Amino acid sequence: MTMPHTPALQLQGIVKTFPGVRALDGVDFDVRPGEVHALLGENGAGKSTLMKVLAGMYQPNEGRILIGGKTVAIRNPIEAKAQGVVLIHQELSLVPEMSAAENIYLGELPRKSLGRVDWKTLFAKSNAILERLKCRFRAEVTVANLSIANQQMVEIARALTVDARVVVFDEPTASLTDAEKVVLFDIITDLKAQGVGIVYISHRMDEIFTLSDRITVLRDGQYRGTLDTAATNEDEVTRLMIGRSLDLTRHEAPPEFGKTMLEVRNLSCAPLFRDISFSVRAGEVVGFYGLVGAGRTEIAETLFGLRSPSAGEILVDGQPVQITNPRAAIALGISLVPENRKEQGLVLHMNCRDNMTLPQVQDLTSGPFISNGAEIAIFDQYRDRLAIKTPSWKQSASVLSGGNQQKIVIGKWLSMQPRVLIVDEPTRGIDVGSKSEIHTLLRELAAQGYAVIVISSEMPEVLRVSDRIVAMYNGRIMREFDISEVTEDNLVQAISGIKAEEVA
Amino acid sequence: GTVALASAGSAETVRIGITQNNVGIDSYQTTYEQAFIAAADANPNVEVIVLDAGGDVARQISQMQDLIQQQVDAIIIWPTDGQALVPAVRNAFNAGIPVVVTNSNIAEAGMDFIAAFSGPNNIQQGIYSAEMMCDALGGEGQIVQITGMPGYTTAIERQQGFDERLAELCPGVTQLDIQPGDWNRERAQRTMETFLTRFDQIDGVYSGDDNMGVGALNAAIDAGRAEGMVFIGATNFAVGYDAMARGEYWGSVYQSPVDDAEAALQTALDVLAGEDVPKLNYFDTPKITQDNMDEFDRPVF
Amino acid sequence: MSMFSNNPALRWLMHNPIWGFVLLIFVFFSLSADHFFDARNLQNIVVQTSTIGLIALGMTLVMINGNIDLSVGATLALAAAFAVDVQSWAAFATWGNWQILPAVCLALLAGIAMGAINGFIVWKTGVDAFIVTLGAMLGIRGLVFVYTGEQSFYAANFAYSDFSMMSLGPFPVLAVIFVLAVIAVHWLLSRTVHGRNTYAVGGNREAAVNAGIRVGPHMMINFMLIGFLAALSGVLLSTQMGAATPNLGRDYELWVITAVVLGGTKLTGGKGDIIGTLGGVLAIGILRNGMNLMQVPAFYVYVILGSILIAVLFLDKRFNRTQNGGLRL
Amino acid sequence: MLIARLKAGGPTLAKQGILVAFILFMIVFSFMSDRFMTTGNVMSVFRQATIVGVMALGVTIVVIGGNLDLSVGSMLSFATVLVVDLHDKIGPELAVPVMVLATLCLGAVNGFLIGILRLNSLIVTLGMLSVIQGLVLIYSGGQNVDIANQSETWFRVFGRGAVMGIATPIILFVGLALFFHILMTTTAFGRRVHAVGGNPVASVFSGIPRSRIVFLTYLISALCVAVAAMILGSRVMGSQNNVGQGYELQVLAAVILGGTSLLGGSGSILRTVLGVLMLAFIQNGLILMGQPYYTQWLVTWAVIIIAVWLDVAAKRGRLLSPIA
Ligand SMILES: Nc1ncnc2c1ncn2[C@@H]1O[C@H](COP(=O)(O)OP(=O)(O)OP(=O)(O)O)[C@@H](O)[C@H]1O
Ligand SMILES: Nc1ncnc2c1ncn2[C@@H]1O[C@H](COP(=O)(O)OP(=O)(O)OP(=O)(O)O)[C@@H](O)[C@H]1O
Ligand SMILES: [Mg+2]
Ligand SMILES: [Mg+2]
Repeated sequence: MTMPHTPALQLQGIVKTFPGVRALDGVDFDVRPGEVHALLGENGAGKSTLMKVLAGMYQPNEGRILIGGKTVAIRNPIEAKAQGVVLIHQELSLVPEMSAAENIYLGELPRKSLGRVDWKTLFAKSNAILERLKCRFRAEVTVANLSIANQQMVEIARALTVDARVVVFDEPTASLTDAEKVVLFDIITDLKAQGVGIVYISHRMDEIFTLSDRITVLRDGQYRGTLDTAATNEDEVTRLMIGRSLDLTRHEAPPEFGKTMLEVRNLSCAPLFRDISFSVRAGEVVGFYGLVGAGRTEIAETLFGLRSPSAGEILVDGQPVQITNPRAAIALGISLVPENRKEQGLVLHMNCRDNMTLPQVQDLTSGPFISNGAEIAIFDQYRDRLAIKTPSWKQSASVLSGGNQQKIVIGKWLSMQPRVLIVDEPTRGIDVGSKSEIHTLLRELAAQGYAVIVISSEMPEVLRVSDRIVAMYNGRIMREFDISEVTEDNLVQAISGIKAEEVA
Repeated sequence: GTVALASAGSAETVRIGITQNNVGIDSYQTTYEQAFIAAADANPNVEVIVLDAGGDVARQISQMQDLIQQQVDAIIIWPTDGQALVPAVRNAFNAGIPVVVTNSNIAEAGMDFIAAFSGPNNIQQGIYSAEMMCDALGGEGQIVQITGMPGYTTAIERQQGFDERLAELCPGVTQLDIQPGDWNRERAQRTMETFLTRFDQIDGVYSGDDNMGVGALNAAIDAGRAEGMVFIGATNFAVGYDAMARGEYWGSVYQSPVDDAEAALQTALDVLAGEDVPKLNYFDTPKITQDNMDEFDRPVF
Repeated sequence: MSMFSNNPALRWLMHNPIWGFVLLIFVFFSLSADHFFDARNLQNIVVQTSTIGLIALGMTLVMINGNIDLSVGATLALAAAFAVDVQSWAAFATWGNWQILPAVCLALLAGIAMGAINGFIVWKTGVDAFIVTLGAMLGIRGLVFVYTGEQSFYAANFAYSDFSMMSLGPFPVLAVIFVLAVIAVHWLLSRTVHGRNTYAVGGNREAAVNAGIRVGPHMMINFMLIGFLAALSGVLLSTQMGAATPNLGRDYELWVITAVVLGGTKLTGGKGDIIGTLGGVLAIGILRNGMNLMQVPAFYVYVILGSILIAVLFLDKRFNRTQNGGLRL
Repeated sequence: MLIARLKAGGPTLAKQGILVAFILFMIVFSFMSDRFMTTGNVMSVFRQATIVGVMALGVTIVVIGGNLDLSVGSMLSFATVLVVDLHDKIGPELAVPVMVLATLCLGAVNGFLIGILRLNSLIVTLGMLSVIQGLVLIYSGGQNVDIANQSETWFRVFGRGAVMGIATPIILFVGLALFFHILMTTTAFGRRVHAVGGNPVASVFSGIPRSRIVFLTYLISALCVAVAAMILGSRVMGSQNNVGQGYELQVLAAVILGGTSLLGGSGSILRTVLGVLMLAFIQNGLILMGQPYYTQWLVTWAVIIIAVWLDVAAKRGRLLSPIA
């Protein structure tokens, strides 16, 4: 590779260890002015850690950082910003009770005399940035009142507060709608044109291939190489990342399904969703597709007894049922793998086994005591079946990588032997390897006679796993597709609010 | 301060406010309050406002302010702290309201601002206890002392009277240690248990009141060492009286909350009536021992 | 609900239910207690409130910060002891009334120092502030007893206790100091960078760290502020007493926390304001004063205060029920 | 060097830090006072520790469940006054069950407000502290209560009896500690309490009846208070209205010393027992050395902070906190 520019920033031989983990093991990385450099790797490969070293949040054990050819020490985030290095965090890093403007300038509020905040300047500057981002809210609003997507935009707005040399986006699109993604990509292009170097981290190959100029791959904290995007393809990158290729074909629909396991008639929960009717049969995977905020999660929560519907009925096995709490749902054979694994799925500092057996621990007893053997048997079974990577059941769930955490949650619900399995965003933030494993798993489960509902915001995902797709927009079902009739175009139209009849 | 008030005291109703130390913390204070209200009810010319500071100085100061604000005819105060209430009493004085201090006295600096003090003489009680101790031990021995809640006037004065008198009267008696029992029987019991482990020979125990004294007695009985040990208390409680009757408890100081309350009210009324009241009205708190206990009624608390 | 949300005043009350409650009891006591609605009595209420109120100002800062300080009662006692005792030091014997000045300065410094110790320990050890200050609550009280030798101190100089009786025009000087402190802390919290960072640190500590706010020193400053305010409260209380007692301020931390929480400050940090806290301390002050005037028997006062605390918490939850996004958790 | 040690021995120290501190502490104290390590003293301190200890067991469970209980002190006053007062009125056979039931009712009120209405536990139990104190005073009219016939009642067995030379309070305490230890470590209930304290939302998503679990932790806490009241009432054979005042803080200090996290989800009954004993031995040891009682507060300050610090440091693998 020839080097047309001197890099804006270089990392050389970076080593970072945590107690018991060598998160980065001699990583080299550089960003040139005016390029988008994608950083790829499995969950836990060390991408975020590398960027935190860059942003001054971690001090590397070895290695050095060069900016504009000179070695610099970056001791804290403020110093990094002063050097023109800005990091947009993977997890939202906002203060909910404060205004958008204060969040954008957090840590660097403009001052007047006596340590007073210069509100005028603050709001003027913040509003200017938000306009540039085409946001439709003002900088005065409290962040807690913004949607997740808009909160993400506030996070991104931070990058524009300084004359940046390098901006790092760590999985910025995980909770953005497509429209907002377009704005974000415009901003990135804009920054690029101004000669800013961009580091872009994502697990979505399509984004990487549309946006990036070069791709660097990490694996287990080690540097695996840098590729020119134009000169490579998904398969090569995937092999570098996980050491094998992925089978990305759509599944063959099985010839027939069993009886209807779950039926929902005119279910409403104002103002979240209205008039929802659908059914799921044994052996079938029904995909729910829509934009973030379409109300899919709320339907799942209602089916699981976490919300009270305002109208409509739910039938399990043909019998109308009242589901007033998760226990009732579990008793009816419904399981829910929730959207947010850290907050809703796991007790983080509990060990893997205990997390997995949590919903049924009161049934795994011998006498008054929990039967250790029965618990370990369940854990072993699902660890093997789902290929969960953990040294032992005693490992605390908090130290597992995202993908493995997700598998623990799935294992937890599979071990309940449900008849209806609902999975909400099963692969959010999960690397391509694990993602494909989870997809295969969902298909296998259907083949074994489970009725499966998959909620997802990723079109490739619904297209790959579903037998039928329910398209939702703004709390309503717009249209139901059989997998054989669906195309990307009519699906996109359906979820954007265009009436089914018009499409048909 | 009394000059302006001579006229207030005739036949029409007088309003008297009282702020007490900490009602409910022990039976003495509760009985006092009941006796006070009963005495006031018995007198058709008296209307009382009864307040309790809950042991908190700041709250008592607020209550003094509230009483001054209501322009009562006289204030009776049971100070939570002898020093800290001086300015509050001075305020009342400046507002022309006579103040009667009850039960435990205010500090020297406040004496000019009060109309009278009515109550037991806590220092004298300490002295009595020291004399009984000396007597019981025959002038020789090793004793321990369990005091009341640290920092409270009554506790401090009793300890002071006891320590000074004992040193002077009985140099042959040594005090091994002094620890607080917080006016609490269980805590006194615990303190005594530690004393018993620590000292092989304990001849006598002086406790700041009988409630704690009985706690100490319990500890000694449980340790099998009560035999021959002299227990002296103060403020004779019913439990102390009974223990005395059983011969387990040597002596105490008899102090009736009913007398205390009635004396306070009467002093206030006398002041309001313009009578010439002496500054210090101690009511009698005699020694009570196994020998003379028949002369006293069993305390009601 | 919609009926309420149209009127801005009512909507404000919905978000600050404590002020509605203050209004309610104010009207109630005005109607039913003879001497309640009276300029002198209202002054008394403010003066009486100032003791807990000053500490509550500091507690609001510390709690918005996501911490808590249980040692304030002991700090108050320590400062009061210094303020009264130092006056009588031989070194200042010839200073006349000026001997009060070094005494008060030393007392305030002692408060700041106690706050600094708490803050430093929280910062460097990473032990939860609840635990650190629970320890300090015992330890500082121990210091008070070591220093005072279990005795009360009194100020020989009446000028000291006269200070508490002074008035600026119609306003008692203690009330004026309290009101000034309220304004100052409100200004600090809502207008200054330090104040805004206080919300940031409590609202999302990780975000504050990521943004480069020096969280440790920042928290230490707030602990020093509460130490200062607790000491100021102790000094003012000792001027009212002309004395200091080692047991001063027992259980104050509980009342202060109660007032601050009643005022709407979140125990987990990130949310709260001085207006609410002022409502909280006034609620407690008015209740105590009103119940004194109405002669509610002491035993019932405990029950009433405790029940009201729980009831206000319940109402607050009813009115501001936005958590969980409507999920039945 | 200490840091390196901590890193190397991290996991072990994290588990046993309190035990190590406790043993060191006992060794130091036995050098300072020759009375300290005598059987008589150790047994006497152990017995004194049982009241705080039994209550600390219940509070540990409440804290593991993610809440606090500051009302145990008042509740102890309530239960003790009730059982002692009823002893002479309806006899100990009835007084004990009536007291236990009444105390459980108070626990149920806590549990209802916190578990079911989801009000903040710190403030609710603070309010209950005041309410219950008032109830005690109203009930007793502010008078002390005493048992008239102290030497004959079988009620004395709880506080003053002994079985095979071991005092009954100690047997009760150790028995309850073992029972609750087993309950918390080996049963489904214990697992669920840990889960609810560790992540209440995830627990609900796992079908755990969160409200009921929290409710039960407060019932357990009240039950422990009732047992403590039997020991206290029987030991003293009487009661003052404020007898439990301040116990809530001693109990909390013991629980914290035992390394139970106030955030909920983790903690251990057996380590709480160590915390309880440590506090009791500090109190006792200093008095044996002839120190004034308030030095005990200073020492407790230092011990709490150092013990919890080492505990936290061992868990995170470095001595100083990462806070900038
Ligand atoms: N603060 C920490 N303490 C201990 N281990 C850590 C810490 N932060 C990260 N790790 C470990 O370092 C490794 C790299 O984590 P990192 O967050 O950098 O992964 P990532 O590549 O960003 O993954 P993802 O795609 O899931 O975001 C993981 O094994 C993780 O468990
Ligand atoms: N109208 C809205 N205004 C603000 N925030 C909203 C709105 N609708 C939804 N949100 C927020 O967006 C997030 C996702 O919404 P929701 O769970 O309802 O949608 P969904 O269809 O399940 O989408 P997904 O599962 O893809 O997140 C939630 O955190 C919700 O609070
Ligand atoms: Mg990452
Ligand atoms: Mg969703």
